[in-house]
Amino acid sequence: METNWLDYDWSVMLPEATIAAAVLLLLVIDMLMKKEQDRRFIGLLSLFAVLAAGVAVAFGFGKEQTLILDGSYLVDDFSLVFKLLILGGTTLILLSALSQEKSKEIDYKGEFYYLLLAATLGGMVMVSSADLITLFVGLEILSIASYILVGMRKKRLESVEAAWKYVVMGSVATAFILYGMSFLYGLTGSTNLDVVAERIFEVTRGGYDSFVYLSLLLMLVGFTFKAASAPFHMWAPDVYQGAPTPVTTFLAVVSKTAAIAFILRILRNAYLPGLWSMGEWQDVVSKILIAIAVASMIIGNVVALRQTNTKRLLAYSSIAHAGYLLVPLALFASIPQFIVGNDVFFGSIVYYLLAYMLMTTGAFAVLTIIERDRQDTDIRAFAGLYRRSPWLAIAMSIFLISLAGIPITAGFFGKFYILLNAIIVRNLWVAGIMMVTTVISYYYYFGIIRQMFFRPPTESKKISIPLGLAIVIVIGVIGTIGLGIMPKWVIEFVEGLSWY
Amino acid sequence: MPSVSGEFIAFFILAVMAIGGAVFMINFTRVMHMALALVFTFLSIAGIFILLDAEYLAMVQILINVGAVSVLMVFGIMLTRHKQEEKPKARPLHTILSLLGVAALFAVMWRIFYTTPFGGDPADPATVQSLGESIFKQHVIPLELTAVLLLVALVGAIILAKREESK
Amino acid sequence: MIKFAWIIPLFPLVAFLLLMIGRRKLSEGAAASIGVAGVLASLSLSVAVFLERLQSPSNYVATFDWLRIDQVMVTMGIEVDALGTLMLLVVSLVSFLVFVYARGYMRGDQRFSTFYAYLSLFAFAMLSLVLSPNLLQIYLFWELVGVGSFLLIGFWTFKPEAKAAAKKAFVVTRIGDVAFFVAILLTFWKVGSLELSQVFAAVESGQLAPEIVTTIAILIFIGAVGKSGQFPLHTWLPDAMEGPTPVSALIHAATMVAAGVYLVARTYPLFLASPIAMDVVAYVGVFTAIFAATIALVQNDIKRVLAYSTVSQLGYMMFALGSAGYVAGIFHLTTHAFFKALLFLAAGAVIVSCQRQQDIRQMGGLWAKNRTVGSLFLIGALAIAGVPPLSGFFSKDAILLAAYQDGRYIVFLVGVLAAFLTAFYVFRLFFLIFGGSYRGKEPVVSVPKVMVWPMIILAVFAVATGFVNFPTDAFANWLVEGNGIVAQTASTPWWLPVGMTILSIIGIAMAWILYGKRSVAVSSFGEPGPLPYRLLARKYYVDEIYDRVFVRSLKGLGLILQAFDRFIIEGLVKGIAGIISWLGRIGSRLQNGQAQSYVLVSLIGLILLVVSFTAGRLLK
Amino acid sequence: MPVTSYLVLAAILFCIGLYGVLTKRNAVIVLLSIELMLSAANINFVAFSKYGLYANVTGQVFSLFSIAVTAAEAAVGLAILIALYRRRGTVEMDQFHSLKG
Repeated sequence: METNWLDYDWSVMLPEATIAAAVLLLLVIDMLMKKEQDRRFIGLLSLFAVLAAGVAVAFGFGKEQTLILDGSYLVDDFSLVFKLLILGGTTLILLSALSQEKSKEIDYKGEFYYLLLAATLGGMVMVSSADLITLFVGLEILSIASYILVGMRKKRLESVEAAWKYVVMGSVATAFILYGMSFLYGLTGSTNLDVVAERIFEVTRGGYDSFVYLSLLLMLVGFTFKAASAPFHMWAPDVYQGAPTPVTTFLAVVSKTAAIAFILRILRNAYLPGLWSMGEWQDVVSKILIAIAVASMIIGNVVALRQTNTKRLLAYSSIAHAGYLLVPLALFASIPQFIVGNDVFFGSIVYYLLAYMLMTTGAFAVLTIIERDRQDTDIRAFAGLYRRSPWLAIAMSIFLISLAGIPITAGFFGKFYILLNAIIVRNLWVAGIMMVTTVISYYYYFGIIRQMFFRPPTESKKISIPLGLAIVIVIGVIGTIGLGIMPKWVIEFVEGLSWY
Repeated sequence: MPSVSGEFIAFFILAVMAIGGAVFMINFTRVMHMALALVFTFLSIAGIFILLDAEYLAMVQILINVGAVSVLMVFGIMLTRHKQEEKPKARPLHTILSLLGVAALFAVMWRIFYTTPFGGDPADPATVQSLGESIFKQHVIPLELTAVLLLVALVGAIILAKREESK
Repeated sequence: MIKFAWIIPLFPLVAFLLLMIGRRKLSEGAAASIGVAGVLASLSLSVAVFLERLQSPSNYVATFDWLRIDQVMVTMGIEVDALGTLMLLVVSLVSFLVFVYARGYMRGDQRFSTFYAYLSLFAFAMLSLVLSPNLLQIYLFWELVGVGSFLLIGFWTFKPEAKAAAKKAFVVTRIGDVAFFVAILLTFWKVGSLELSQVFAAVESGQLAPEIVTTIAILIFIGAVGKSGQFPLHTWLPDAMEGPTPVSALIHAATMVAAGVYLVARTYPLFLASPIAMDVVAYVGVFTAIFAATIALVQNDIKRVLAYSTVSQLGYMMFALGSAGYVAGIFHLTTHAFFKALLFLAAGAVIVSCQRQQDIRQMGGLWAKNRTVGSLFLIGALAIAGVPPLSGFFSKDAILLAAYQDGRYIVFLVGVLAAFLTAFYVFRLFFLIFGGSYRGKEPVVSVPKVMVWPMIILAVFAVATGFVNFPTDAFANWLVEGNGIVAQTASTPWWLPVGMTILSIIGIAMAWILYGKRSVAVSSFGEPGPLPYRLLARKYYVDEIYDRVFVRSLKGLGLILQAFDRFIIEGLVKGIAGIISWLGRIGSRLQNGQAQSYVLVSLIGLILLVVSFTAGRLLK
Repeated sequence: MPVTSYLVLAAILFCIGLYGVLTKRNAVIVLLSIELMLSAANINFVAFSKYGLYANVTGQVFSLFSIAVTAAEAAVGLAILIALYRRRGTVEMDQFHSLKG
């Protein structure tokens, strides 16, 4: 007999409920407040909500997998880990945004916070669902909130233009995803990923494999948009440059994390079981993903060489990182006993995402300080930073070195770990391309380092570092170095989780 | 199979209307005409829904896509410079590549549809009741989330579109 | 004491941190004291470890588990073996002396404390490198050493050449580093471990196919080529001379550049197992030795002469290793560290006394003005020229002997020729600086005392270290004991040392005739101007023959090789960089700001994916 | 009446919508073209919910959600366009290119 929906264990939704309640509460508070009142506490409240949700998520580890309403909501270790990543990234972004109250970076303070929380909620829903409808709605909450966030600084043309490009291309991507999902539904008659997986196996045998691939490819176009990887990567530089810096950080870190989780969830839960046993996965899907990953690495790193704007440069860098992240995803099913090897591959994805989050938020936090100081995001704004604020310059160097993948940093180890994955499955040429593009990337990261250390400063005024940004930078530095020296803690934790 | 049945005739007429609206949208030069042509297409799609035993959806389609979205877009056109005409295109390469790309995509899909046709009997028509049960029981979480989403979109649209007062 | 070897690198690390924190507040004296104290502590402990290792010839290994990757445990820790102990001693000793010397050399520099901080960082990385027990750890510190080198080459940020040189050093050595990294990955793949001991065991048991061993060995060697400035990745090393002279002495002569040689020696069982790899090492090494020695003939910058000399001497060490001369290579590494550091420090003293002038055409006659520096330079020059009984004589002999005994006669002959050239160019340098009369414009100033006595100590070592392996083979036996590498202890044929000595003396004599006596061209090199054929031309007819037939042709060769170096090798690098940047330009052009173009690119991408990967399935 | 006909209709509409997105210069029409693409997906859902391999009501549910969600998306898109129009004074797609490179 059907379970009554009240019988489910709704308590596992506490993190999402917290965030959703915070969104509504802050929205109401913001509307009731007078225009000139200080809205700083809204930021603090949202920070508090995110931290509370994080605690709630952390308590979820080690429990049984919980499924509500046929997978429209699913709590397993996978979702918990990704939720932690999303909430962690949001925390860092809120911290950096909080100390910007006085600057003109964000014109609409109250809205910024609850929209950010709403986007976070969307991301959390995305990672915690095994149903296409819920996935789609989560994706759209994230997307729509992001569109608005990008355009919030509407007095500036580039912000609005970025929002426009983002909304147009994002909607096209949504259309592709939805169209792909419609075929998936048509083949399987269900939106539940487990059912889909079962039936994909049957219909692939039944001769409908071309439809399976069609649905996959259409969705992949959309996925690559969300993760900012080739071929749908071109929005990223424009949007990253135009958006307010905290929002750019959000897109680069949280949005990408959610997108990777989304891709992982759909590919692994829906397609992999059906296609793997027939060898189709290795023959086709794996190769497509590798092509996407390789194209992203090459495009991101090569075009970044030409950039003079730091935000654009970091955008291309994030395209390249999306490529690196797709490598384990593409390879994880290529070994015969893939279920055994899985935890290694997931470990490397999660580790890399964590490292990426720390170094990217750190780098953007430094960029925010520079932007406040110089009203400029060109890399020239970094000139002589070492003379003006040596610690800031050193912190930025650590982030850049980590982004470039040079030891002893989290970024190096993340790449090393992914390379080992490629080697375990004997895919040497992917490893080769990864190495070559990494070497190319040294050049542009060092362009910024050169500015900081080798160029004379254009002014000698001291740079003030607000508390929130300082905290973010310190967390970033400690995390980047600490994870580089002791990757063991994270990796053993991640590999100890149950991935099925 | 393709004996001429009532359903086929209805489908044929609606399909021609839908495609015709879309093609006119591409070919018209005045912006307002394009929008109206697309309204025609949306209406035909509602007709297709009825043909597929989805009367409730047809109503939603008319209410939202025709009634709300299209009207919104018409407002959008009025608020901006609506008298504009499409100028002759100055980007031949872009247009040709677009045409080729879209044609290739369509060719692939066409080919797939006709090489592996779907079999199976039509399902029983879904009643509004079964629709409601599915939404409010099985998909109650996305439903609630959609509420949040609409709220976010509402607030966001207000924030973005409201005129900032001059200082 | 050996148990505490892991503390050795930590002293400079602590010094580094203290110096970084107190960078602004510390006086020059305090900063120098902190830096010197750090390496002095390392030196004392290194000596203690060395003495203990002398008595108990067993390796000490201490590791802890760092990470498990797919059932493989990666550890971190230290391993103290004979080679490591020796390196510890050499690195900490030279570091200590250079640290003291820098107190005088860097006096008055705005970023004095930062300089010491970077030096300490480098010392930390280098000392950690020689203690590493596995490939990954070696790689980590290998990179950190490179970072230290980068920071120090570009230390004088106001000099555009220094900035360019730092960048170049970073990029060029990176090519080698990547190869090394690939070697590590390949090893991990094939052996399933990164521990050196397990890798060697796998090689020994034949678990690795010969071609794999060869590939890994050659990749490791490419890493060493980058770090040790071997052909064709040597181009960064002469440019690196833009850094302060103490840096050149410590990093680009004595320690870091020797890390490549150290790496080959550390992974020697891999090379021994692959004759092809040995050939590659030997030929690349000997080619570099002669190639760089020829270019050194035509340089006019005092430090660039020494830089090419370093490249050449490192080539010696490499071809020694490639000729199964494990001991000879390490021996030369040790002696070279001392005499080349001495030469650089003396060159630094010359530069200081000539008021930062580095062009040897603007020097001359300094012997009379500063006899101490002159005699110290002379000791270094004699040592590198291979005059007995200085250290260079013994180690160079050992190398040539190794090549001879290994049956590599061509390598041997080229090595002999390079030895002759070495004597020639180094004494050319000596006579141009110290002989004749002063040609500079600025008055000569005195050199601070604090710079002199580190040189004296180095001079003692440059003279004496040769005797550790003579008359007995004590050094050789100690070095190879227990590590399975056979030391060649066969007796030296009498003609080799005698012949080499005579050859060195001829080289010195020729340099004296041409540059000391000032009988031929005083005009500079590279500008073949009309020679002053005066009456003397007839008188010194012999000299003219020498000059025309021998020296000119060599000089011509040197110039050709220099051009080759500058245009072909660097041109290749520039060409690749050009292609990449051209690709970047195209990518950047595509990013034209039009949202519709972006969507079109994605659509084309989708179509391409369909066509290339699923065409067979979608369109059957 | 096979499902293929519906699929082809949807594919045609999807492609026309895509072509509109790629080539139309007026930004409002671009938004409308996107709506057309999304409607094509909805036709698929509804067609599959009647004629699919495992036909059931879920397809209609999905398309209900998608209509609601995409309407919200269109509203936000238009709001952004209005804001952009205020800054830029035009709604021609090829005029929005201050960010590039």
